[in-house]
Amino acid sequence: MLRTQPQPLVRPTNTPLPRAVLKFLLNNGLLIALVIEIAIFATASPEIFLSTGNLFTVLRISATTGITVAFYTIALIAGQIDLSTAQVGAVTAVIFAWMFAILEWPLELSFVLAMAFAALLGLINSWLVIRVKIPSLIATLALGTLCYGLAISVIQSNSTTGLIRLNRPPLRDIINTEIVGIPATVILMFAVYTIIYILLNHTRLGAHLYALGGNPQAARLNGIQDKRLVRFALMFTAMSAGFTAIMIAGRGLSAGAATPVGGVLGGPLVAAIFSGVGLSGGSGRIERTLIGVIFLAVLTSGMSILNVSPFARSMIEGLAFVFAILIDSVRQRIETR
Amino acid sequence: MFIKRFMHLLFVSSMLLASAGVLAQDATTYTADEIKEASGVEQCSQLAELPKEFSEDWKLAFINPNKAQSFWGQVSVGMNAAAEFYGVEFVEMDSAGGPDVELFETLLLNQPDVVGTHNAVDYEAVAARALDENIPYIGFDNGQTEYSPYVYGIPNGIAGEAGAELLIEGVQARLDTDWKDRELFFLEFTHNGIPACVDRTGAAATAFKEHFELDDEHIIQLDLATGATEIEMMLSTLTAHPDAVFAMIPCWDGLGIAPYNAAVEAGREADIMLVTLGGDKPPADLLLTKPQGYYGYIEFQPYCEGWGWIESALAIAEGVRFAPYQARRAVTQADIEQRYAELYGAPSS
Amino acid sequence: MSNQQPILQLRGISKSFGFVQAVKNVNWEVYPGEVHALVGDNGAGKSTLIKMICGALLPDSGEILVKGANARIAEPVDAFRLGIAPVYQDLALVEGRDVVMNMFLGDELTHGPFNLFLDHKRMAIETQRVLDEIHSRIPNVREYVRRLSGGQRQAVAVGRALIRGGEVIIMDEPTAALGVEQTREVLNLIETLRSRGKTVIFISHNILQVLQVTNRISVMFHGEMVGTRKTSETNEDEIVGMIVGTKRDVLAAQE
Amino acid sequence: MANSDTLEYRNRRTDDAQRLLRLALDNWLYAATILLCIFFAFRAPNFLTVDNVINTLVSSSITGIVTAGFTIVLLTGTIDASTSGITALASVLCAVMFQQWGVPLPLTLLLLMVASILMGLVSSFLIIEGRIYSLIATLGSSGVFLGLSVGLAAGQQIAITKPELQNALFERPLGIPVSIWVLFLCYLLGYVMLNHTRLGAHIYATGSNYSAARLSGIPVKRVIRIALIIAATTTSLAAVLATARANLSLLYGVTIGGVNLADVFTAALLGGISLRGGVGKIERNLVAVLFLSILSNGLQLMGTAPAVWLVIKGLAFVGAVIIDAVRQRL
Repeated sequence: MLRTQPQPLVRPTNTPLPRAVLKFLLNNGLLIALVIEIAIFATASPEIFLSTGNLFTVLRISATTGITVAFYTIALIAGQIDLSTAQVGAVTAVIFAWMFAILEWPLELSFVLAMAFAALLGLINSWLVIRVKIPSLIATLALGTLCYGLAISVIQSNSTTGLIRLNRPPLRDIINTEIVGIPATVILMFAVYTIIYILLNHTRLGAHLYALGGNPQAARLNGIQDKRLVRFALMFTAMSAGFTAIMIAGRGLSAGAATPVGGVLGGPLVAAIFSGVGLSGGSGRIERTLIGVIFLAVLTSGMSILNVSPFARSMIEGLAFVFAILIDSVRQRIETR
Repeated sequence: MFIKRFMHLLFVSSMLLASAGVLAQDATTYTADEIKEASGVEQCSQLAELPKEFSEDWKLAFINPNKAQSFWGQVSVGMNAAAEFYGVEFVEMDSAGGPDVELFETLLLNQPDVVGTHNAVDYEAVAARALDENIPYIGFDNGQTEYSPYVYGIPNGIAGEAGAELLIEGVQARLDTDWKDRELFFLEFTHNGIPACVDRTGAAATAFKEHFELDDEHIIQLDLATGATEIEMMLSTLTAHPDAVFAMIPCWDGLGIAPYNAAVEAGREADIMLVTLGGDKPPADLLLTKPQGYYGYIEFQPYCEGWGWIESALAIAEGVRFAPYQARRAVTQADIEQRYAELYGAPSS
Repeated sequence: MSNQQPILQLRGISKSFGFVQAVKNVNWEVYPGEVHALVGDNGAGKSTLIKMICGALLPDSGEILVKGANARIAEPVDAFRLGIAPVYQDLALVEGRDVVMNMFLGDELTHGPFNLFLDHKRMAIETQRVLDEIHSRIPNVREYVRRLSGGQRQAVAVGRALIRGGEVIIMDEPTAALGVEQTREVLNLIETLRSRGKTVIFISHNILQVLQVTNRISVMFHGEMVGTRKTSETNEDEIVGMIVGTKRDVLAAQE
Repeated sequence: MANSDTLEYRNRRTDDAQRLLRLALDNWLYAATILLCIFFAFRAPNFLTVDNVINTLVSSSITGIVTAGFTIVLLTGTIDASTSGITALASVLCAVMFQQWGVPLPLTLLLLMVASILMGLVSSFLIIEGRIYSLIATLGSSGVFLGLSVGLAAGQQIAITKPELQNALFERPLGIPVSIWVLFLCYLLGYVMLNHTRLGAHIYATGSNYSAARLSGIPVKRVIRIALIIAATTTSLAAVLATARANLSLLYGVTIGGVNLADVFTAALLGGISLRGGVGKIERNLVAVLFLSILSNGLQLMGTAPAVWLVIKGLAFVGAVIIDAVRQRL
């Protein structure tokens, strides 16, 4: 009947049982799918798949895309689609690598300047959206093209291999740090999701983001500062893309123009499909995004462990995708009825 | 000249790699003929004389970058065939185009004795991880790093130079006849986001440029990373130089064949000469049809390269000397029938 | 009534869009506690006038006085602060959010350190209180707005106006798209608001409804305020005449 | 009296100025394309040669053909992101049927047409019956098509050595390559269909107001289905051209004569097609495709460094987007 809200007041208590079960299944369809998925892989390869080491592999893969996708969900909730994450990420990582590895500036300085640069790109995106009044999808696509060009220019003037190597000592150690045996990046990812969960559900900022995405006109008429929210969303998406790209480059010891931070069809759509936002904004739950990210990471790791044939692999990926969107579509249809 | 350098490199690296090796050889080792026979139509050459009884039950592990691509699909087939032949356990994973560095952690859980990945974007980090764990790492293709002493596969620079050598042969013949007194350009089809391509075609460009003493203006790099298609770039280049002739080397076969056909479509087939790198079945099929300007290819033989990786990994485990993979077999229109028959049997039509 | 101080007073308000003068030198008074209708044909300037009162548009000239004091209303927030709460024709509700979040849209209650966190509990209680006050029949304050009926939505929008401390509730064509039953609900709602001592500005096309619930009626014609009548002293014919402009010359002569 | 006269006069003059400005902004793409041509004619050697004109058109043909179908779908307010899946599957199907099974070329093309209809139906089923947002639904179907193509090709590229396909591509009726004929034919058919048939009127109506169109008796679902089938057909056609040119089946993960969704998106947006549907002209999109093609062609002829023209293209895109935003606000 209605979607679970994070707080428990005034909830209907008289829902009939079968309906409650259906509601539960649909609301938690993704979680159930994740459990089934884990069960299948665990049966097929118990000793490797179920080990702690692989658990961390799955979580590390999740963290790689998860942080950007989390901020992506925020932007989508506010009704903004950012198609420039891959290119913004690439150019940020390349500029970081240039400062850190070529100019040999200190790590902290290079990092802060690179992040400031990413923030600037986010600001340009939001300027195009707010001042020039271009839909975010188009504005970010345009800026993305420009960023890719910048990334290639910086690489080509500093390297002949298409990559800038990043093997100055402190970086790899910092990225591979473990805290009580858990990789720092994994802890960071969970921290990011927790903070965003609180932000979206328990702060005014979150309430305003949902309102802006749900009905921008209404939000404006009720005194919500829409411009500030758009700026916030796009700036943080750009910064998270930059951060993730630096992380990936640091772990891979080199930065290139193809640093994968969810291209046009990657991160944005994962966020859109799994969180349940759709692409028009106003709804969507961050915890679903997290489950979706982990679901995909388990799929990657499981199929790699089982050495699934490429044919089966692309079929399974395609079908899992279609299945996930079908479930979500049924859920939304039942909800709006 | 560069052949000499190559042989030198070959020798030095063999000696280095075999420093802990056992030089003795007895009847209990496999012979080159046995390997040739076991690898079927590919007839791979033996890289290491491995004993028929291993000192331990070795376990090898490899992350294939993308088995959906025909080259890597063949590498996988060759690896599995070799592992079966030698009777060792082989763990294979497929990162399907994604980064290897995370999956590598899971690969290590199998407690392999020797590991490897494609030397793609994040291989240095993978090699560094293997070094942390004290497991020998053999990167597949491309250079050397401070994290692993083992070099395996087609060194991209050498492959590019081999391609240039073949192309020089073809172009020289044309320059003596119908290309006499024509302005000659070298076209390098590459992708600046892929380090292997930069190395490969870059080396080819340098070798070609030195041989014909061309200036920089006559070396044109057509870079896929710009977002333009290779066809678009080819056609623009053709019109920019309406009277010139072009020698072309692409990073992989398809990247050269498409622009070649675009040039045919533009009516300039007589002005181009192509040598490709890779030499899988599709380019072999095309070379059989004898296109005017498709001189030949450098055959990488992915099946044998995969087979050889297993041999080299076992050699490291056993402490036996192994020779570098020899991937510089040039195939031209002159000998394509013979080579095709060896590999794939008689052509269908 | 005329000896009372107007709660809302407009003096010489004008507004042009390009070369079209939408509102021409309007003077208008609304008194506390009354239900005051604003009627006029399409394009007569009602919406433009209301938007200026609500802070969605800035007038070119003239001044707005609230409770006798000169007010500058540049943003919707300014209007709220002065006790002017509009209920827009499209209601400005976010369909994908529940009743509570819509009630407090843009003005959420917070608690905790630095008032950082939303006070979901208090907002729900307040929502329930206001809905009870206006006799609304919404079974569950956690219901999504998209699943409410037209009348229920109207109640949410009016409830929001009350929660934001609205003393002057401006209802823009609240019955335009509603059925018979729901229309009655809205008219009852207006009645309830009057009994709570609120001032209501009621914009409508429907003269019968206007005659039914209002105290006074003002008519706009071609951007001008052509006159105000006490509901008890006028009839349908006169108002319709004023709306279509046939009484205009007569009125001009009178003034 | 005189007063109001001057006012009216002034009005008319501002109106004229405004109309002129609007005219300029509405047609800025045409103007920019012409200016670009003039610039390159002076600065880029060999730009204004018959060969270069033909080559520029040939190199824009594949992106152009895909954009035509993509545009028609966008006009219905639907986004079709299945381009890469359709390209891969159509190319592999073409290679398998024509080369491996020995199906004659005309029959191959006919069967491909049937396959395109099926692919369009899969996407439209997900969108219409599954009620899934089109961009997401078509990404899903694209994944399935990719999987099928990988399976059909058994992980191998297929070389096409039978000469008929490529000979057909290399034909030059009236001295103009076949791919250019196909490109213009697609846009001509698209133009006539959109502007002079009921289907065209229905497509615009569906895109500009879905529910209004439905209520006025337009079979909106069928319109969307047909649009998706048209897009699948044009994309398959482009895939056949690309396959013929490469002599190889296109393969997942490998770009050959690549059909790039981002390029198609860029051209469509540059051509002024709204993502919400109902707004835009297909002929403008052809010009947009040519604009992009001329830009990279001219920059290459001028010998500009590749990294520089990437940045120039990016700046041109941002500029185009800003101009378009200004235009829409007037």
